[in-house]
Amino acid sequence: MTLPDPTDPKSSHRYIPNAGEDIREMLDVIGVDSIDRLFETIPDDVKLRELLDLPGPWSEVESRRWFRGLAARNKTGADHVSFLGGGAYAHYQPAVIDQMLLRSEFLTAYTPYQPEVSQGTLQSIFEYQTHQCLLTGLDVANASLYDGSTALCEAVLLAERLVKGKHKIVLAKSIHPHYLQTVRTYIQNLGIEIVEVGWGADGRIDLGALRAATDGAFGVAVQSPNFLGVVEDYEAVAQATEGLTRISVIAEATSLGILTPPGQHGFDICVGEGQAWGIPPQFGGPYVGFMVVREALKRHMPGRLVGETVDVDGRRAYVLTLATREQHIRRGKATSNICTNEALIALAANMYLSLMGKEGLREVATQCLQKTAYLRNKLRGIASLELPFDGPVYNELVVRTPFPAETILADLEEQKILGGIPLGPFHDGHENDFLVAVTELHTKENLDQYAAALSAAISRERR
Amino acid sequence: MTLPDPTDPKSSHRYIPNAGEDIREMLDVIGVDSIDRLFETIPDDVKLRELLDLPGPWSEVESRRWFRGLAARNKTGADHVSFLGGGAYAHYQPAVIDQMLLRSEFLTAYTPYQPEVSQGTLQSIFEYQTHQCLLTGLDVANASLYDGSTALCEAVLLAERLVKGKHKIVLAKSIHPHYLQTVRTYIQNLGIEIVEVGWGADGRIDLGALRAATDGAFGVAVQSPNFLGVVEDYEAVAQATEGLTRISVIAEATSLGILTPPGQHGFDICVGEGQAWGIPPQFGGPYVGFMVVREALKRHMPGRLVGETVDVDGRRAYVLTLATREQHIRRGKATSNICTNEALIALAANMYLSLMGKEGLREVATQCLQKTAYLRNKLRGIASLELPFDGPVYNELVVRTPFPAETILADLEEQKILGGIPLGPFHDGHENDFLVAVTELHTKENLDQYAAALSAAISRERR
Amino acid sequence: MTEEQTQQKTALEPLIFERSKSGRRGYQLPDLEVPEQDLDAILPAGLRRSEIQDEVEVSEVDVIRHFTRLSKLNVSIDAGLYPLGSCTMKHNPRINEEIARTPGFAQSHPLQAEHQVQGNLELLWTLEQTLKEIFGLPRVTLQPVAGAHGELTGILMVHKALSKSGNARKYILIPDSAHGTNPASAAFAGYEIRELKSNSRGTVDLSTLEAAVTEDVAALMITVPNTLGVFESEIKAMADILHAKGAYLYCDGANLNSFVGIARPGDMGIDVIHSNLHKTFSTPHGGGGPGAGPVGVSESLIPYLPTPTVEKREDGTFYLDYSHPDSIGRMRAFNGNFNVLVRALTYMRSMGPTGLRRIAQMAVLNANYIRARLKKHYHLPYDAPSLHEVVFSDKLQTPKDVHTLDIAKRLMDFGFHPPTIYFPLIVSGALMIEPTESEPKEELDAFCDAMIAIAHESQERPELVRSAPHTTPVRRLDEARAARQPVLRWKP
Amino acid sequence: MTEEQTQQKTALEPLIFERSKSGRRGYQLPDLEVPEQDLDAILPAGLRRSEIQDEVEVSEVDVIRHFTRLSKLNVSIDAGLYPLGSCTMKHNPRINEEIARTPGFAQSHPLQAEHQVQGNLELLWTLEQTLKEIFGLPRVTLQPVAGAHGELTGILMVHKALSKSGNARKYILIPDSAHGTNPASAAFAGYEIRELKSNSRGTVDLSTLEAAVTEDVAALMITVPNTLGVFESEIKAMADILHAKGAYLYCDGANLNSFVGIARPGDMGIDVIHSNLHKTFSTPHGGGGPGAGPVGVSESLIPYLPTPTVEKREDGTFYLDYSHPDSIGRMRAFNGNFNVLVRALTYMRSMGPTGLRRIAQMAVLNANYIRARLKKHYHLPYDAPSLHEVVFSDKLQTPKDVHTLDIAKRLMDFGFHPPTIYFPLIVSGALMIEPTESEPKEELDAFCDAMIAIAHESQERPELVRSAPHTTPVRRLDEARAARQPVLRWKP
Ligand SMILES: Cc1ncc(COP(=O)(O)O)c(C=O)c1O
Ligand SMILES: Cc1ncc(COP(=O)(O)O)c(C=O)c1O
Repeated sequence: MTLPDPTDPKSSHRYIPNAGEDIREMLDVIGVDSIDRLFETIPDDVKLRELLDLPGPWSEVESRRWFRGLAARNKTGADHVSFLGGGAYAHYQPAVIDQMLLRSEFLTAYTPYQPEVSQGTLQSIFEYQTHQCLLTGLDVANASLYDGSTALCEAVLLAERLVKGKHKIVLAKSIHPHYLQTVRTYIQNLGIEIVEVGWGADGRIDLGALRAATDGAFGVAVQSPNFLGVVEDYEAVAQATEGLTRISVIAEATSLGILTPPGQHGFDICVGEGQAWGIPPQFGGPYVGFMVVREALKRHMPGRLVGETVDVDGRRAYVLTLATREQHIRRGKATSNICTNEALIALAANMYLSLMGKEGLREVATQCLQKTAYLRNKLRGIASLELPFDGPVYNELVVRTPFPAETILADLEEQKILGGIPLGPFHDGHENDFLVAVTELHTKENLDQYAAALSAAISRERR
Repeated sequence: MTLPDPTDPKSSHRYIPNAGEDIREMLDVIGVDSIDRLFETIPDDVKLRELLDLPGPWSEVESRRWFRGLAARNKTGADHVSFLGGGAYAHYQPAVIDQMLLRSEFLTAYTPYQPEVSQGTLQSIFEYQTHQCLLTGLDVANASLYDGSTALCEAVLLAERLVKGKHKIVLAKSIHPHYLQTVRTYIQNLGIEIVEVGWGADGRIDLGALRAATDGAFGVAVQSPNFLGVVEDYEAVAQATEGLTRISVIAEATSLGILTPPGQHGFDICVGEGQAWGIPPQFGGPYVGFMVVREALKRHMPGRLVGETVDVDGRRAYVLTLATREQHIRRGKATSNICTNEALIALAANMYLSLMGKEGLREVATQCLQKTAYLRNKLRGIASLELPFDGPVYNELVVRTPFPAETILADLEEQKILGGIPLGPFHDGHENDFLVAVTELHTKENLDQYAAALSAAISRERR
Repeated sequence: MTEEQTQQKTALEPLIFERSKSGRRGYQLPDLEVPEQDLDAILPAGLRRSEIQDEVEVSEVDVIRHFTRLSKLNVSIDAGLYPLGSCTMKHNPRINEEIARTPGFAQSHPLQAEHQVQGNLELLWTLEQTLKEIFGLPRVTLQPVAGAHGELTGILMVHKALSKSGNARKYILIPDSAHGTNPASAAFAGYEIRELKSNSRGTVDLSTLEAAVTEDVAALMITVPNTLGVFESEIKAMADILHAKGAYLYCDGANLNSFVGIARPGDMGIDVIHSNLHKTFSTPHGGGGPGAGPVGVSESLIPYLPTPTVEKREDGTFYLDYSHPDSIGRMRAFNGNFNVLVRALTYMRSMGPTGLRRIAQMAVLNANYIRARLKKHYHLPYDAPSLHEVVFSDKLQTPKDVHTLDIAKRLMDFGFHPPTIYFPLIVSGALMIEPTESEPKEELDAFCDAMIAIAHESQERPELVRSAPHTTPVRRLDEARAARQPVLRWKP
Repeated sequence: MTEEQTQQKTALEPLIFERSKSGRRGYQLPDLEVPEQDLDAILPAGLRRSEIQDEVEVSEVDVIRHFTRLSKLNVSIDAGLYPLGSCTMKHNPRINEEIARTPGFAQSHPLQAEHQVQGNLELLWTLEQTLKEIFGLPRVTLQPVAGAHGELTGILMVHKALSKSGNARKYILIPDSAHGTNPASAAFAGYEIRELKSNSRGTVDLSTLEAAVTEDVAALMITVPNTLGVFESEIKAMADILHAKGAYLYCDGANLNSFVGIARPGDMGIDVIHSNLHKTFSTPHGGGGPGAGPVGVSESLIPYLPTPTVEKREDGTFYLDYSHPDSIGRMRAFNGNFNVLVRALTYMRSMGPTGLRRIAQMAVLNANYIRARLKKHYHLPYDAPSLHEVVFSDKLQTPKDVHTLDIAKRLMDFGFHPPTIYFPLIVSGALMIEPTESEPKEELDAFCDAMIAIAHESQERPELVRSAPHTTPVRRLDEARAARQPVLRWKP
């Protein structure tokens, strides 16, 4: 195969404006006779003599065909009634948001390094930071982190930096298992020890074990609602962890609309996943991690912070600030290595929070609560079905049947229901359990059909 | 049912910002004590005492459910391979266009009455007018008309105004039947007589009959490619219609990429439907009608025209012009009653024409031509299948089998093929014929499967 | 312009044709795949064109940049108040755009078999039911694609109905305050126009009407409320006068936003009405269209509706009915602006009966608020109570040689789109302000503050107003030149 | 500011919280439908909050206006050149956005059973194959969601590999020209940093490296080409030096845009590389993210890849493989930034092998064109041939007390986003310009003209440059105040 001549009109590509004529003019100005000459610093022995062995170039028509073909092979919430949660929820997605995200000015701008021409992005981040504070009851929020799991990692590292000489962190075993795994990855070379504390019969953290574990620890993290769907008692946790830096983990952000904010109960850091604020599940990403801390911790914060200031004319304006915490200034000593974050998703979340507002956030949470309670009641009436944890739940609960979770779920799938997430792969001994999530999008009919289908599935297995 | 109190917070609606507090403040300024007082000029006896008997208000969630439910009940080109044409074609729709159309600045602006704050719309129309001229070989194009059918109506009326004392228009019977019907509606009270001229064995207009019909006529209109898919011979038509105002009708706009432009063959007016320029079929609308005329006719043009001028600083700018033709100035004597037109679709067409450009427009047309020729050859080999017209075609052709068109098409539908448009409802004696359209979107596999499915359908019927 | 700014990259954008460069490309098509045949064998050379001379060659980047930059030269409702009177520039909800793009709607073909498009037909049928309820009339055609198109449809029906009863008659009565499309449409339907003089309230006196309704009169075309925003309180009496003479009452429903859900045309004796769905029902204006102009009719006009109509069968399926022998015929190819209709029905459902009523209430409240705030500063030529819009004149400013056009242009410097100007024609130097219900009080206040500031400027610094706008991408245009030496296309 | 403009509506927008008014609402939810239970019975009062104090109450109109207006305060790649060096601000094709929104992708859940998401898994698998070919490396992990995240992943693998062979070692070598994330990531992976001095070409001398590579060194982290745009021509020799000592060669692939399709990291002896898909592969930056930072590795590091990996079975189905006992573990919940990966693969297919190569060719041509045009006007601190970006300094301007920051700000008055400034740190007053391949010559010329004009201004009217920008929505900010008295949220 010979390599194409870049000045040949057939080499033109729709994403690359300059073509034959331009190229010749530009080479003239540069004073070389071919583009190849510009690559002479790359040694010949590492240069490709052929084109890469890849398909394409495809037209949009061909791309649509292939990618839509793939998408059509998924079975998803788009064509099934889904009860999947576990850290990724299908909430109402207001139509405004996605169309506004397509605005060039948001979509195709970079990190707002130059505030004079980036006030749109900067002001939105400042507003987003404010929403986080109002929702969590804490004082200072950052612009975004990668996701909930890495936000927890950053929180653990932050907490460790606060206390000299202590290297033990206490983590609730009922934190999202992926979050726990990610923390283990992050800290593997940093000399931090993890102690996990399990749950009691109600599905809440075992307070006795928690208290015992605090000894020598610099911090503690609990998730609420936890991975079993159960709402923790922040006050009790706080009492059991006196003196530790307390981290609250939120994997279901809409719960902040009705659950008591961690900042009110002695928590120092709240981290979480903002996906529930109207972001599509999209197979796990992009999502948006958040972190909100007490005032005193603000200079320990990882990631970008936007602050208010004025311009030379005294006009209010916003700017990236406290940059000395960050990698581009502090390099090896930075509070985090994060640079690119999840700005566009944070913008989406800001729009969501603004549209829903004070009343809407509460109503979403209330609907989740009420619909889940309704389903919980329905399920209680099904023979051979058990709800192993009796603590209060928000919008998720664990269901247990006498049969492997996968068997029951396969049966539900035949009814076009994505019925839950098996717990077995995450927690030994829970092979017959699965996690069921309900949101405001479920109709009463959906819930009734779910209960009926589940009951039928169990009956079928019993036979 | 009692009528709701507008100041009640429960009456707030997401599309209507002002609520309780605002209302009270505003009523104060106005000096009345209730909104009802503002409606006193509407007599009580026509006022509703109840709410309208309608569903809603629905949330977006409920709207999505209901409307998507309806859309899912259609069988369309979205889930079938479609060979439907007849004035509405499924061409490649570049992804850029639809997303740009969502930009507020285009979507939510009005007609550009105030040029200083509407240069975006105005310049785009000016460019669109230019594309029309380049494509048709005529001199002056307008900003848009409702669609192809009403564009033809406007052309007939324009032509009639040009000639005193003649009231007969000659129309090819092979013009799109909906267009012919619409012309009959428009002219019903205007004393214009229509003479239709049929087609010959090749599917082209019967030139002898055409010549005979010109006597006493002020104008003539032919469509090419015509409704039978056949490309007319403009030169021959022009020779047969000496002295008449000649109107060319284009129902498949991409054909202008390869067919000889009407302006080069003595045509005075070219009207048509721009849907083929990347606009989705969307069940017939919105589309975009166009009209391009010779220089001499420009002051007879219906609709909006954008012209170039300068501002007080000498800067080039664009403005609606020659407004004395229009209804808001000329009222009962205007060249047309049109006001709202199809600006956003014309913008989409402008983007399409710009993206495709000189080469792309030709390549689209060439692909249509080649793929249609390929299918035509394939179909020729099918037993009991006839292609009744042997004139040259662009991207559509009539297929005849020994069986009612609907029977064959029903069979194809089972193979997930929308196989064509029955001609019977439009032209007596053509009950076994249907019209098949091919575009650049069809793959060779689509065409091969179509031929095979058609052959199989005929065989099945023979049994 | 200051020194700092002279250096700025010019805000205006070259024409796309001026961006063209040989060899650039903005597209790629799928592979041809089929064996390529000799073109001459498929299409004789005489039928083929040579290259499309002067057409553009630009990349996708060039195109997206070009249209992004062009867009920035427009103002829009999403960015602020756009108080064009008679145009009902209201919020355009994004859900409507989303629903219209559902592939099952967007990719459905207008000539598909009925059984394949039951979803579309049910939607059309449902929209007709909804409009029937809103109008209080027994049938509605969805074919017309704009207000003017609806007017033509309506008057053609009147003509046909009268013809059927033996005499199509000669005249349509139209008040002098009417929109230009009214007389134009009536003329295209085959009628002559007789203009009715408005009274001092801006409305039509019963006596004027009575005198005008001869046996030759086919109909009165009247806008309710009229273009001053004033409701014709005697509308029922007008209907009676017309009906008594065998004439029809046509209502231009462009101003339905002021009374939707409050009162119904059918209850007023109106025989025909069009509604601009791109006004009252919020389908976006798109810089001048598309729109939709459904027409509702009273019992007596039903036989003349355009064909086909959408009907529901006993078994719940839907079909297109062509069997209306007295129909005026087809108004347009295919099924009207279907995907505009989808948006409108989405909007109607989002509003519901409470929301529809609230539209009118709040639109009228907003307009009266502006009226109250500005009436000390601008002349109110007709002081009858108005509904959803208010019309001022430049009478208080003309002594300083400041005119409506100047006020309009100066508003742009304050960041607002101007109102409709010089319409209705019965007001000299009209400033026609329609805020709609979707404006928050703060925006109305900012607008009123700007108007008041301009009123002051007109007295104190009239030259500042006369030379406006100062801050727009281009300043005042030489419109005369555009019309005198028309340049209507780019040439190389 | 001139008199005409003082009247203009202020361009800046209040905070959304300042738009809040009691009773306004921007949402509607579907009906609850289920019987409402007493809240206390479901969730004890002690676990419930009272109202979310100070949260907003605004309508949908308020929201769309607010964000539309905010957006207008940003510049963006769709509107013009955005030559931020090291950021690869290239055209973001719209088809990528469309494909990513396909419901089957967007609504797929990260914890679905494998058989339900075969389409997604095939996509991930295919992207890995594609990146393998581009990198010339045998495996790639798609989990990292940004460049820095990829760096951490890569260095953790190095650490694990070395630990397995008995000694994790202590140091990572990093040239002084490197991006700040390199040392930060290395530190988070448990290493100390040793900085390598660049030579006069801006690259690393083999002798410097040789001297630095002790038995305690785990890896060299190097950017190829480096942050000056200069290719490390001796990269293979560097690899040999490192490998001879049992150390690894990590490549920061942020600058892959300059050699994609021209040469492959794997062929250069590189052991680990991340690629910022939001740079080379055009997924939009979105004002600071999301991104994706896949990491390719050589054979010896495969056992340490994050879990799960995506694997293909004999029968053509795909699965997630958790059985990697030596894996460093999971880098993030779920499957990485899946919908960023969808965009990137769409882009790779749109480019194809010819297009991918053309990216590098044209990016390098564009950068060298700028270099050629500006080198007489700005100081070029390192004159070694550069590839896709060029770094100037303010040395010729500082005598007039005009600094890089001033030049950057003044560019805004010409309508351009400034280049990256004050990076790399080895150049004092750096102006780092990366145009990318998607800029047309006209735009480059306009940019160069502006830069040259500023060079002239700096000599003749330095105060004009020092006080820039003059035409932006806000002017120069008091950044010190922001840091000294941080206001990081709105308060009522
Ligand atoms: C009062 C009135 N009537 C009729 C029309 C014409 O409607 P359309 O523009 O939809 O054709 C308008 C539109 O501006 C109008 O304001
Ligand atoms: C050279 C270089 N390395 C690393 C990074 C960090 O990548 P990311 O922002 O994707 O985390 C950047 C981004 O700016 C960069 O330019």
